[in-house]
Amino acid sequence: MSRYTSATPDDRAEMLAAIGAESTAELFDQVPDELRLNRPLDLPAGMSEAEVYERLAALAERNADAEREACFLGAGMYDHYVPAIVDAITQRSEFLTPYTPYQPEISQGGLQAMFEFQTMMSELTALPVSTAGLYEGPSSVASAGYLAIGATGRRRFVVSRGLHPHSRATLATYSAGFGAEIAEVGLEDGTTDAEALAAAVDGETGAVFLQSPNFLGAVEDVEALGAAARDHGALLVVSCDPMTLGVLRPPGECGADIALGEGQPLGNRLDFGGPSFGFFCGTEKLIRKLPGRIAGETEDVDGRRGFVLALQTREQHIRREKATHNICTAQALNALAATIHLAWLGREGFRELGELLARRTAYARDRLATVEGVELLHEAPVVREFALRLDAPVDRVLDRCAERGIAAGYPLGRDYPEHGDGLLVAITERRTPEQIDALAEALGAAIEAERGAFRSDSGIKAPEGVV
Amino acid sequence: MSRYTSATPDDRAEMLAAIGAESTAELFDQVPDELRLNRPLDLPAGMSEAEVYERLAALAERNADAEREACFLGAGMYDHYVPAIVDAITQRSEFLTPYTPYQPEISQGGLQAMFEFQTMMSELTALPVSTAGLYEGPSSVASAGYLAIGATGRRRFVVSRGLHPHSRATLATYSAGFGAEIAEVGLEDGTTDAEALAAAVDGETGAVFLQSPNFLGAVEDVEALGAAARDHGALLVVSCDPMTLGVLRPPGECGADIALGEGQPLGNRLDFGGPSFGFFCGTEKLIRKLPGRIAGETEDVDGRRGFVLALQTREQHIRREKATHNICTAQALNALAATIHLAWLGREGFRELGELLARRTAYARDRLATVEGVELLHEAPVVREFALRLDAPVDRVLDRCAERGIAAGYPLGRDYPEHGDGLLVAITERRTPEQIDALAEALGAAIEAERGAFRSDSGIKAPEGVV
Amino acid sequence: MALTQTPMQAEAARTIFEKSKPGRRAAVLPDAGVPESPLEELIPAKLLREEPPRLPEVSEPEIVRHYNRLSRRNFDLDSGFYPLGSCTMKHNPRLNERVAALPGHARLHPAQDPRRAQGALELMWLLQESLAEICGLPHVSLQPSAGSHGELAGLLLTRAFHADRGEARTKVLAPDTSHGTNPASVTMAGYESVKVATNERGGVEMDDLRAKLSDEVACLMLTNPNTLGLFDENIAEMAALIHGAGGTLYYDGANLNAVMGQTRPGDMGFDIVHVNLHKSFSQPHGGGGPGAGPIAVSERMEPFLPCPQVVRRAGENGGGPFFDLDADRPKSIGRLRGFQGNFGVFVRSYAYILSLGGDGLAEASETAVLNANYLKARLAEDRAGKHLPVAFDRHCMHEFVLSGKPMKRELGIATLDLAKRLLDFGFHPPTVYFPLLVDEALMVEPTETETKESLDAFADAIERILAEAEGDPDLAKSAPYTTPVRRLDEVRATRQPVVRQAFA
Amino acid sequence: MALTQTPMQAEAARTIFEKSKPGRRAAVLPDAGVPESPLEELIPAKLLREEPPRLPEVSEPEIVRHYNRLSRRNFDLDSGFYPLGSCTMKHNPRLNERVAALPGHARLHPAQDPRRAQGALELMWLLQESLAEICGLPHVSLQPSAGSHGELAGLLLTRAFHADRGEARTKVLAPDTSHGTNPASVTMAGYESVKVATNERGGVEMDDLRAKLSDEVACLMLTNPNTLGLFDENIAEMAALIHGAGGTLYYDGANLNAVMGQTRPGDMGFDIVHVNLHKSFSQPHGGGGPGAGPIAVSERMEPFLPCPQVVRRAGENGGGPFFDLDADRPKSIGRLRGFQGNFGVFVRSYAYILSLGGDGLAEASETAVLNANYLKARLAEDRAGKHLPVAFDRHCMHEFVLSGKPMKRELGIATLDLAKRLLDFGFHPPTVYFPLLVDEALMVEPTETETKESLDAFADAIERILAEAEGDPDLAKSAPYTTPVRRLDEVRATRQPVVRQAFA
Ligand SMILES: Cc1ncc(COP(=O)(O)O)c(C=O)c1O
Ligand SMILES: Cc1ncc(COP(=O)(O)O)c(C=O)c1O
Repeated sequence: MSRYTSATPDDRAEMLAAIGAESTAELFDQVPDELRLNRPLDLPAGMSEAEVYERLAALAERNADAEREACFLGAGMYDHYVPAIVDAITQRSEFLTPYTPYQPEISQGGLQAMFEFQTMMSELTALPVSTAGLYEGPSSVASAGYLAIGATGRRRFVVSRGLHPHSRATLATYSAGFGAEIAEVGLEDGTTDAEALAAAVDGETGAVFLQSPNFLGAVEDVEALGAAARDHGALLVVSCDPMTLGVLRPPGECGADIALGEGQPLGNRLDFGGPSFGFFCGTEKLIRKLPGRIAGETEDVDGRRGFVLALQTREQHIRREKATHNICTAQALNALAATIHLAWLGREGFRELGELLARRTAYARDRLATVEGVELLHEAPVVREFALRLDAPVDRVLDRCAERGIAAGYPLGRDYPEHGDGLLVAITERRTPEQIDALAEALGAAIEAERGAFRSDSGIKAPEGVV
Repeated sequence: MSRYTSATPDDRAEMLAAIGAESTAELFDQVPDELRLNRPLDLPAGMSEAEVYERLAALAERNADAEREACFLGAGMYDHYVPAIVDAITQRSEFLTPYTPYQPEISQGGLQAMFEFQTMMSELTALPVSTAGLYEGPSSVASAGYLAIGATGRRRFVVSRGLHPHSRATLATYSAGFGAEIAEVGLEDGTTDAEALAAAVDGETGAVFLQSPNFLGAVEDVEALGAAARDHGALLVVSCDPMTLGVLRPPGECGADIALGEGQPLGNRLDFGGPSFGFFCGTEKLIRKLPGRIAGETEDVDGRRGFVLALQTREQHIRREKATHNICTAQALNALAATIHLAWLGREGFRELGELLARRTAYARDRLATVEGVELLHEAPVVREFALRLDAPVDRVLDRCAERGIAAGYPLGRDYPEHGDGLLVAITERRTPEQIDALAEALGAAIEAERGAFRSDSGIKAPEGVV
Repeated sequence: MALTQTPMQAEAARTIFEKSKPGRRAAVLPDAGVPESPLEELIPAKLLREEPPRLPEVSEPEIVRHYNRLSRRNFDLDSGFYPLGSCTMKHNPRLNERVAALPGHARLHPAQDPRRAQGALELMWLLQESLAEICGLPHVSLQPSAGSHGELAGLLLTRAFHADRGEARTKVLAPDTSHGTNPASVTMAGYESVKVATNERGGVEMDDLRAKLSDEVACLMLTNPNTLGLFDENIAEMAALIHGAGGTLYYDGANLNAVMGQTRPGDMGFDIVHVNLHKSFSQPHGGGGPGAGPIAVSERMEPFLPCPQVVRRAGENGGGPFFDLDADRPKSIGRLRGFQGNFGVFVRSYAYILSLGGDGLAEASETAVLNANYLKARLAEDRAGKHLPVAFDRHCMHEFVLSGKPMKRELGIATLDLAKRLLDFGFHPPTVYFPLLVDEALMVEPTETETKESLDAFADAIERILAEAEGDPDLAKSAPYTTPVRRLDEVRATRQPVVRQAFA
Repeated sequence: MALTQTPMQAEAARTIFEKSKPGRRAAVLPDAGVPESPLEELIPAKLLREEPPRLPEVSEPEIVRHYNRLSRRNFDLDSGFYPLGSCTMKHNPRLNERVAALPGHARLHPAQDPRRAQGALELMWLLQESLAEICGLPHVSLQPSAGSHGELAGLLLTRAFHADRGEARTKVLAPDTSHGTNPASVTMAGYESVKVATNERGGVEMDDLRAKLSDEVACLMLTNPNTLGLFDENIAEMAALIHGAGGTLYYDGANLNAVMGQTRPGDMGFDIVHVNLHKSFSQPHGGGGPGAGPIAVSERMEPFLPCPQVVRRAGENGGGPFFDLDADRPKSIGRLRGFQGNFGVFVRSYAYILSLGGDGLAEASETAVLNANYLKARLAEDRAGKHLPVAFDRHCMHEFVLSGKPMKRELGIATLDLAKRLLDFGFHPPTVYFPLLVDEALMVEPTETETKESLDAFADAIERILAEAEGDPDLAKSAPYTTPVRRLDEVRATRQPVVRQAFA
């Protein structure tokens, strides 16, 4: 008997008798012989629970996680503190183990939580309608592209280079499928080049994609940039970091038709990138075009308030090839985590946290800019992440910082060849002023050491992008 | 507003108005002025959740726990694997947060779990009645002393030196209160000196205390030793390691009147010594003299099966000074953990685990006995723990092993001056043959190094007990 | 005292917003520890928010109670039998939750340098290898976030594959029994969806397939066993046909739980498979996710796999192997999402694979098939056999489909009524009204982790409901009675959608 | 359809043994990896067990379902208001569970060398220091496992203290309002228990106290506020009296939640205090434990504290301090239990103290007193005020006691009936029939973590129940109706005890 099953030999015999089969093998007769595997799978033998634990713990041990390093990595996912009640509640089997709430009478817990989630995201973004969530950030951006085609009939997107590189890449991947062309608009001193954007948008443009704060951490003037979209009847799609929406003007107040983004900062752990969730909010006009589940309020036959999956006529299980999206299993539990986290932060706490981040970020930016060999990559306003230029090879500086137990940031050269010397530094409430000071010291020491190494071996050419 | 409270300034005003008080200070008027603290407590200011987490994690970091070391420490608490379902279930608020089940109609979950626990412990010990559990092992031994006085009217205990030193010490502490005298019987080649025991028990003896396996790991012949108690009308109290009862003859079959012990090995983590639980089982005759809670089956007014706290007339809240014991809050959640662990092991798994321990223990004992400078402290049968003699200072050997990430065992000299060279080595299913081999190697190397150090510095006298 | 409503029904639903009171809070935040300069000095005022979002103001104890009580308004797999067809509601081991929560996994930043994330990358690589072996296909991408994402990935791979050959095909075939995500993904990938008919044995109607094949067809999407729970014996021939026509063969892996270690999609001739880790590989469903939908592909599809790909490189200087993220894949379709996929799900599913091992997986499928056939046999007895015949009467694989048509005609209760009445008996109903092909369909998937006793209890409940209905069909038609709310007005929720809290 | 029973009532209780089936199992164990010699070769046959204990044979999914469903048959603090007097059912922060579960705490062996357990010992030392400050007494032992264990410890200390002076005293005084553990501990410690009367203000009757004092009296045990929730203003005088008579003054700290940061037992003159960490310091009650009952003592009691004691020693060579276990305490009463105490509880309570800080603790007590007085005021209104008068009418501290005597006389329902009817309203009833002094007592302790709304809802429910009872007292007398089982036959459970499963 394998773990987790319970059919004893007696059970099997009784069950086969009831079926009228000699053996379970007979049940597989429908599989043609030549297709049968007829050998054991080439996988290790099953292990006891303790052994599996040890094996996985040994793998985990080989990762430098944020419990061990002071983590200044960001780039869309952030090492925020997830309050203990989030785990306690999301690990309750009643939330952890059910399927999508197809039977609303016995799924009110999940459905009401979705409704609360939608309200919170709608409040954060200042847009009237929120879905119950999509997979994650970048694919939500791509989903907005699909929506824009359906809503406008146009197959051309204008995209800021400040949009997360993963979002741009995912939009491109999807566009190859549903058929759309993408024009990219560059950045000027950290923010989207407004003139170039205005020039790029035309009557064929279905959507304009912005991100604020953008990938370099700069807060964009979404309202001003969005004018081009409005003028040409294109949708304005704004990707945002939900954790900044306690202090930044929300997309809905800046003319966005769609606000979306990566939900991880809200109550979800890093998990090497997932699972998290994508949030997706829109205007009233778009309500029947939105992707994914939406919970709605209604009444039961006795007049009791209740919640159901609303507007299912948009969805694949009803509309099949005419659905607004193909999504089925989404990220309900992750959205629940966000809901609990936001309730825990509350109206005041959420704003305070945003302010805390903005202030520590300002401190860190100032502090790091004083380090010899470090300068700001741009001067645009920032609230939780900012970009530097290092006067030494970034990867080697990162290695040296790692030796001190600091993940100093994200090397911009991975995605922006023009910023091979760029380092993106993210701040959360877990990054204390002391850690920021330690980072400053580590960066300074690393740069100095690298310059020394460079000078002492003049045969090596400075890597590209480093002067 | 402090964390976890919710009275807003408005709430406070409304509440004070309803009370008819000007301020909360007024409510404290009943406390005479000269007794008021009138200054803040001299404690650090409150911290955010993330800060508390970091602070506690930093403390935890400074402990060498069994996640980091191969832990051969035992002496009553063992590094068994606690299956994940134990945590998942015991952390459900429905089990975690209620009080003792005084209102049975809304406490059926906890009460039925107690009933199941009692059945399991009764099965393990082969005694017909089990309580719902006491604090932990040694104080349960002391409680048996209290019971014996009540049951026999005699105030003299005969105690094997194989009984856990903490149990002997606790029994002595309690005896100073309720008034009893203790005679200790020594060990011979690892087990209780049968003749000396027979000689020590007399018509004034209220109880004879044995432990099997005893503190040196040796399995006692409880039945044979118990004859002296039977002959003189004393209660036979047997402390045992529940994890061995899948293979060892249970106390109830050996004539024990009471079987008790430390419950930690069943489903409870090490926790630096607690919380765990003490189990306490007895004969039918003793049912109205037992200490602590006992759940019993009954029916409700509609004839439905249900469970209640039974035999409450033994307890302090009913009988006050005449109660069989003073215990109130016990260790219900820890007993639940044991119940789940035992259900998970099941009839077959529990025996298999006992056999696994016995076999690995035999392997380890043989393996370590081959190490130069190591010999067996006794040759008596063992099933999960055994005692060695080291030909080098034990503490220094332990330090050297710790440097290799091995907690090699328990230095017997802490409690047995006659075994200053003794080392007690415990085995669990987490201690793999590879770890045992590594221990052998580490011990060998450490002893050799210590002998070298000793030889090279002949000014230092060999510590007592080391040749 | 006669009760008119259960205690839960007596408790009206109140949202967390309705429990909010100004000035309450749960979170206490750390001091910034840096100068408290006014925000306007840091960020231009026009970029700042004026009014904070109206998040609830509640204390921590209230939050815990609120969601705790809400949770009890859910039915869940850990409380009862959940034979939801096509969803593989198997046991969710808590071990998996434990290992996923280890800080080395849970707090690992996705942008960590691969050299400092070797454990995570090795785990992903091991999972890829395991899935490749189970699927019988050599290459795996873990990136897709769920089954439908995997479908989209597979169709984009197909497009890239054909484009690479200079072909532009426009149609994708799928049986009329296919899951809704299949045609939805087809449209999303820019193809036209074409239905293929089902034959009298529940398999693909081969003549119809042949008729619809052409050089416009990019792909044939199947699941085998199909959504009727039946294995299509003609699979080898179908593979030959679609390959002959230049198309790819896609395997919707939602039903993989029937065949692990028994037969492999790759051996059947499939080019692309998606695997729902949240079905066969025990990731909890979370009330609608998260999941993950890795794809396994044949050699010819490999160049097009998404970026980045987890690869194992030979170690330097004779050291151990090095695990890396490979983004240098010129023919790749590119990214499907951010970072590396739902890693937390990978940890759980890999723990599951390690726990069961190869034999355990094979036995899981075998037992899933045994359980399904047993329950089918039990439901062929007595009233169920009469009113709820199985749609295609032969041995099933891991699930089977009944038709409620006779029941509706004979007893006057629809499949929906039966489903709702089952709620009062403490069961989650089967999937209803899918597949579309079967009138009044009930799709039952017990999974291997259920006991014979729970299958028997379910069959008994169906029998009792049908017996009840013979006497009084209204009992089912007005069910459920005991659930926190009773039948809900779903039409209104779509016609006049209220999708968020209104504030005064 | 009219319901006659709730869904939970319809589900008959079945034990895990009744779900057992031969051959089922959950655990898979590792291979021994060593020679599989027969057990008889390792251990003499006469020492071996013949038949394994009849543990249940069940699969893991069944275990999870069983205990999950069982759990729903419990009412808990995270689901509703729990004003159980004397029990301090305050919020149990999940942060505390998180930090207690860190492997550095949870997997630390208690016999680990102190040099390799510095974090744990420092934590214990810090907790000792914190409790000392809160209690106003300089020395703390964390060893006792709960309140009653602390009482026993305190009495044994008292005995050792007197023995050290060559005295042998025989009596311990405690008010008639004292908790049952007090006299039970007195007997267990070998003393005779003597009751002291209560005066008309709810405090100790000073004349009676004076009359009972003598050189035979070892100790006076009090709690202040006492179990009526009232602060005894004569405490300083009582302290002088008992000290004058050569006795010790013991503080039952179960009610410490009223006074943290407001007034301190040490400053009142107490020699020994036990602290219930599972009350004031937020350790969850676990359905009856675990808890911990550290004691704080005055200078003169210090030599007698249990062994070992956690101490801070100056560091060697100018290093940081070293934390150690000190067992070299010649006058110590010795051990009260194994190892160092309920460390896991210490972690939780220390986390709680860190979270609140000094001010937070003071505010917690202040709010606890505010909440209690508010609820008392609400219950002085309308019908409750008439039928359920407060036993002693003055400001209370963190709890208060009502008398159901008029209710019983006027409405014909007893306190027990009211309590049972409250269950139908979703509340845990107050403590009933304690303290014994008050006829038909109801002891109400709301704690500081409750909202005004929940206090109001509770008061409203009492009002409704009393109104109901005016019309139909049988409604309360036959309550509850909606609980998983209804009133249970407790007499039978004592007369014919069935305390374990019977096997066929
Ligand atoms: C047959 C089938 N295909 C595809 C899917 C879609 O999978 P997912 O929900 O993971 O997107 C499902 C899920 O219900 C399914 O049952
Ligand atoms: C006043 C009082 N004293 C003592 C105790 C005993 O405490 P414990 O249950 O921790 O042993 C209690 C607990 O209910 C109590 O309320």
